[in-house]
Amino acid sequence: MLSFDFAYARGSFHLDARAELAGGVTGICGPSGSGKSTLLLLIAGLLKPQSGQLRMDDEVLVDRARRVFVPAWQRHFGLVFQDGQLFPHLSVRDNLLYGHARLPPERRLLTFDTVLQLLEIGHLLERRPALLSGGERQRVALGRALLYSPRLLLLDEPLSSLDERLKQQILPFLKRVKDETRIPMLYVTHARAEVEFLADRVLLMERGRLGDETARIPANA
Amino acid sequence: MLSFDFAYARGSFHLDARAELAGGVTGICGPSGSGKSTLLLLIAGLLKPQSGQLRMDDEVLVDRARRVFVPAWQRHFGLVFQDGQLFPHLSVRDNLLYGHARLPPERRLLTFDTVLQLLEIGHLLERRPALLSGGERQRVALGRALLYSPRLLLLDEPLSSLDERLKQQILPFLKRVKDETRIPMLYVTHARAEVEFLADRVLLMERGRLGDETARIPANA
Amino acid sequence: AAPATEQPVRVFAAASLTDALNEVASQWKRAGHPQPSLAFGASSALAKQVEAGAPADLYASADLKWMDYLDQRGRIDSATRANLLGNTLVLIAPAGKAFKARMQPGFAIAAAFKGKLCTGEPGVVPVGIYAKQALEHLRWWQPLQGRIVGTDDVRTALAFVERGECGAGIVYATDARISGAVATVAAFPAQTHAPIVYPFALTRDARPEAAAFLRFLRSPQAAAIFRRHGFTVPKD
Amino acid sequence: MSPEETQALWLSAKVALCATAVCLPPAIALAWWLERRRFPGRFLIDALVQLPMVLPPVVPGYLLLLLLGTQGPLGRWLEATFGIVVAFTWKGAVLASAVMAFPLMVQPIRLAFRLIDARLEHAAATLGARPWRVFATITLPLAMPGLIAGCVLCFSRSLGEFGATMAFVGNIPGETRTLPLAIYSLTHVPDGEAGAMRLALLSIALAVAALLVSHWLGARAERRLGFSDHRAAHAEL
Amino acid sequence: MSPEETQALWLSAKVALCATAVCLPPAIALAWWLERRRFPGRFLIDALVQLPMVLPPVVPGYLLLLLLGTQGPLGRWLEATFGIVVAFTWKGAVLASAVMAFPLMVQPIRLAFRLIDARLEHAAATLGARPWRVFATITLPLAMPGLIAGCVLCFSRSLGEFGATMAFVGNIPGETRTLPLAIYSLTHVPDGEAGAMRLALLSIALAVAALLVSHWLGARAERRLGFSDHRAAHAEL
Ligand SMILES: Nc1ncnc2c1ncn2[C@@H]1O[C@H](COP(=O)(O)OP(=O)(O)OP(=O)(O)O)[C@@H](O)[C@H]1O
Ligand SMILES: Nc1ncnc2c1ncn2[C@@H]1O[C@H](COP(=O)(O)OP(=O)(O)OP(=O)(O)O)[C@@H](O)[C@H]1O
Ligand code: MOO
Ligand SMILES: [Mg+2]
Ligand SMILES: [Mg+2]
Repeated sequence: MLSFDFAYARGSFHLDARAELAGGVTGICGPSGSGKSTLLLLIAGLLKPQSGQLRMDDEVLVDRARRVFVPAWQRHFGLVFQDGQLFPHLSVRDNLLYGHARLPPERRLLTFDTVLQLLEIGHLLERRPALLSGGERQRVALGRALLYSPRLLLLDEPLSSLDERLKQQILPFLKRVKDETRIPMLYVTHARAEVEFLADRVLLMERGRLGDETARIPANA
Repeated sequence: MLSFDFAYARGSFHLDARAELAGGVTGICGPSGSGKSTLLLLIAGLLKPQSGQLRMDDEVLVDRARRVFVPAWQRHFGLVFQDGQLFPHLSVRDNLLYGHARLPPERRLLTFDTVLQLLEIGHLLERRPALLSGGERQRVALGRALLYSPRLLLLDEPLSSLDERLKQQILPFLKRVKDETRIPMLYVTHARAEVEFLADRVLLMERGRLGDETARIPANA
Repeated sequence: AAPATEQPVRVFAAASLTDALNEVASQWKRAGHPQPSLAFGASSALAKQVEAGAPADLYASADLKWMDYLDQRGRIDSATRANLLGNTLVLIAPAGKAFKARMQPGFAIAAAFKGKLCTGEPGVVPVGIYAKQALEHLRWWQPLQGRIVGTDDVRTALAFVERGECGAGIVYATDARISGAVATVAAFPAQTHAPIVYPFALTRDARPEAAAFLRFLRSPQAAAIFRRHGFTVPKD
Repeated sequence: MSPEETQALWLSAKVALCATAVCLPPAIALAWWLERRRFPGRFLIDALVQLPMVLPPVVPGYLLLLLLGTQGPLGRWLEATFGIVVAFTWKGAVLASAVMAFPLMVQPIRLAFRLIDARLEHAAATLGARPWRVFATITLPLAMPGLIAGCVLCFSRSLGEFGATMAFVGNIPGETRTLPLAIYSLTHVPDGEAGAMRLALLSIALAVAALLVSHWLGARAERRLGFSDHRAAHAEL
Repeated sequence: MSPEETQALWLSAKVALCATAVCLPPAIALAWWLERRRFPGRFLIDALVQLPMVLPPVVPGYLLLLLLGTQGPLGRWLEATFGIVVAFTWKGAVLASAVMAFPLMVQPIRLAFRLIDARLEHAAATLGARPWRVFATITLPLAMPGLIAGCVLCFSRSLGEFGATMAFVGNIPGETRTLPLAIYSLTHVPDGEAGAMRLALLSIALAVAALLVSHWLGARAERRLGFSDHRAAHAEL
């Protein structure tokens, strides 16, 4: 599935990560500032590693030695940013549909209504992002990435601002997404419980280094 | 201490809150979109209630009937925004010192070094906010408000993006702040554990209404 | 108090006098006087500035109207007013594209050249006023309707002809002489338009030095310079 | 209003509007290029754009004449290839205005591009939007206030443009005599002041109308962009 | 370079610099006022600011002459009260340039103020910063790219200003004959083209120098404001 081995430096921060991931959900944990978000940006194609490669299945997405760099918009990976990054000039509806609307119908893995319902954002559709609460914003960002039906979903602390009830509702939904659509996910979180519920394995990030798999969790934990 | 009874409406959302709070830490919990952040903004003076009053000790800060509205900068309340709101053009150091530097020394309840050390942000001082990780940003925002030594501290999910280790370090620090400086706090969070550790009481916010106190937790829980 | 050293004379003069007055001024300087300060512009703008109290000792207009304007408002010393110079109106063409023209009514001017005819805005800018009078007098105005391009001063008209943008132009003889890129087709006979005169006068607040300079402008030495630049110098 | 005045009014409106329309696409392209791409010679292009502003308007006007007059190389080519004659026509007046006003349009658009949070563009890329779609759906709408400010400056400058127009296309009633040229003519006549004043008032009325439109567009854009939301979401203080 | 050319060059530099300096404080104040306050008559003020642009430059020039000439009401008052004479002095040239360039400075500053996230200003207020401190430490620094763009436009426009200067203070050597006026004078002498070209090149050199300074300031501001950080923090793509 996804495999990478690359290095990236920014100022005094050095990231050096290598992994080969099978499908399913890979949890990524690690202290604040260890490089988790940076790793997701590198995979998404928003940062360019200084050296190394990135491959998805048989497709080479990055190979600095051979000057290959597939840009973000061609990778068809979905990314849920830590801080949402909703488009301020578009309504919640248009934010949600931004990636979805352009997909050929047969590539859409989720319907608009399912996502609305499970994330409880149906009443916000005509609203602008500036008028949303923190948790609402986070749900819209998650919905936007899900509706894009990506072939890999990168999630950066997607539930951090949500209350328990919503978490308990969205986590099973993500699990369903994982089981039904088989979209592989990289899931960054600080919450042990989320990882334990959702992830097939957990990688530990520490000072820019991705540790070996620390735990293999049975799929139905 | 702090008492308020006011109403505020924005679009279809109506907030109607009444409470009299003693000192110490008051936890505020409630579902996403229930109005917790809005309540903090109203208390901070960044939103104007449509009617009602707000009082701190004997000082009337808002009384719409008598056209009293003390602006935010005169209230000396500290606010940690849900999304940080660090000043992008100032270094971390200047962000931290923004409120602190202007205080007469005798009103400073915490030293710069203490805060740096406990939030583990000493190595970031010369950095710009754009180059910080999510958790680093959150810690700087918290430090900035703490260093302002406010007479009331309003915290909007201040630890949501932090890993367990940091949480376990910062929570006791906040408790020390509470015990030593006696700064009263309003603490919005989704994490039961945080509330249980820190708060003297918990208020429940639901659909814009602040419930009665739901629990009185012994100070040393 | 005794007058200090001689002050430079301040002259506000029509732009078409630029070259000639510059030369007269250097002569004046060579005669041991301070270099006069020469400010050039459109006669209209200068008149309004003098009216508004501009630091000018001497005003030289390209037409009578604006001198009258100041005279009526008491801004000039009427006693010193004199039409020092005259000019001739000429028909020009781009160099190498000169055509023949008989300067009399009945000549088929419309067929004589191709393209537009440029001059100062007819009836408004001084040169355009004279041009319109002349064209009407020669009954060329009607046949040229729609082909006349007005400009805000003679120089723009000249530039249009120089560049070959206009097949013909009407400017002053002095302007035609400045440019190597135009050919003079013919001069308009004097009776086809009002006399082209340049009135000079001291302003009401003129410094004493200015009178001497004005006298110098009327000297044979200055007259020679003016003539060399194509002006006519009428005998008083 | 006399027929000449009406004529000058409509001509001015047409010329200023066309100049704004002509400037907008290249201004957007250039602003984007200067702002988002680092390339050698960037500074030179930047300086070149600014050029018509720093010279007295007759100079660019004269250069246009050399280049685009019926005898100019570009002018001949235009006429031979497309049958378009700009010399001494209102199209030339549009061109003169456009050249003079172009730098005024580029600057605010650049500024807006600079102030947009690039991360939003990146977010769009992660949703499969190719560069041109990112530009059309994210960058351009977010830069709308800059576009409007640029258009306002460009339109106003075009309305007032005098020197370059005069030098390039002259003062031909009904063809190139815009309000400024008509006003200038009147300053040459001793009692022209009243007429000049009337024309100046017409210019002002035209500008005010344009400003009203821009305000309306601006308010719409603000609403669409949620600037007002931000303000609303935090305090009237 | 002839002494006259040097004189015109320095005069132009002085006038454009002073005009920019004179415009900056009121432009900032007005931009803030128009952008951040809703008051009746706001639209009127907005239109008034735009006014000098939409008229041919002679008109504002003449109005200045009427108002500030030695005989004008304001001119007399200025002279009586402060002993300042602007009519037919370089100070008047500064004024003429400032009036013409003022709208160009206001627009980009307004734009920058509009695009600033108001929540940052509110965050500063919750840290005890009173309004003027918020303005000085948050609003103004964040608006720096707008200030720079405004100054560039203002300086360039002042360098090229011809019509209003000519009408207000005339073409007096050494006092008000800036580069554009000197160029005008040269168009009236035989073989003046070469000289005009030299002066035009001097104008351009001056503008390029100003642009270099603005680029340097802009780069500094970008670094300080962390725009480049944003770009760096997400991808060179
Ligand atoms: N220009 C720079 N110089 C030095 N360090 C930098 C620079 N830019 C970013 N960093 C550092 O890179 C590290 C990785 O940041 P990243 O956002 O990937 O962390 P993270 O693991 O997502 O943390 P969090 O859990 O707090 O979101 C941080 O420590 C950050 O301070
Ligand atoms: N203009 C508006 N019209 C209608 N509702 C609005 C408007 N602006 C904000 N709201 C709503 O106000 C509610 C309160 O928002 P607030 O940010 O206070 O919630 P919160 O309790 O902090 O939620 P979270 O835990 O998700 O941060 C939200 O439901 C939001 O959608
Ligand atoms: O006033 Mo003039 O002499 O036509 O330029
Ligand atoms: Mg992160
Ligand atoms: Mg909230």
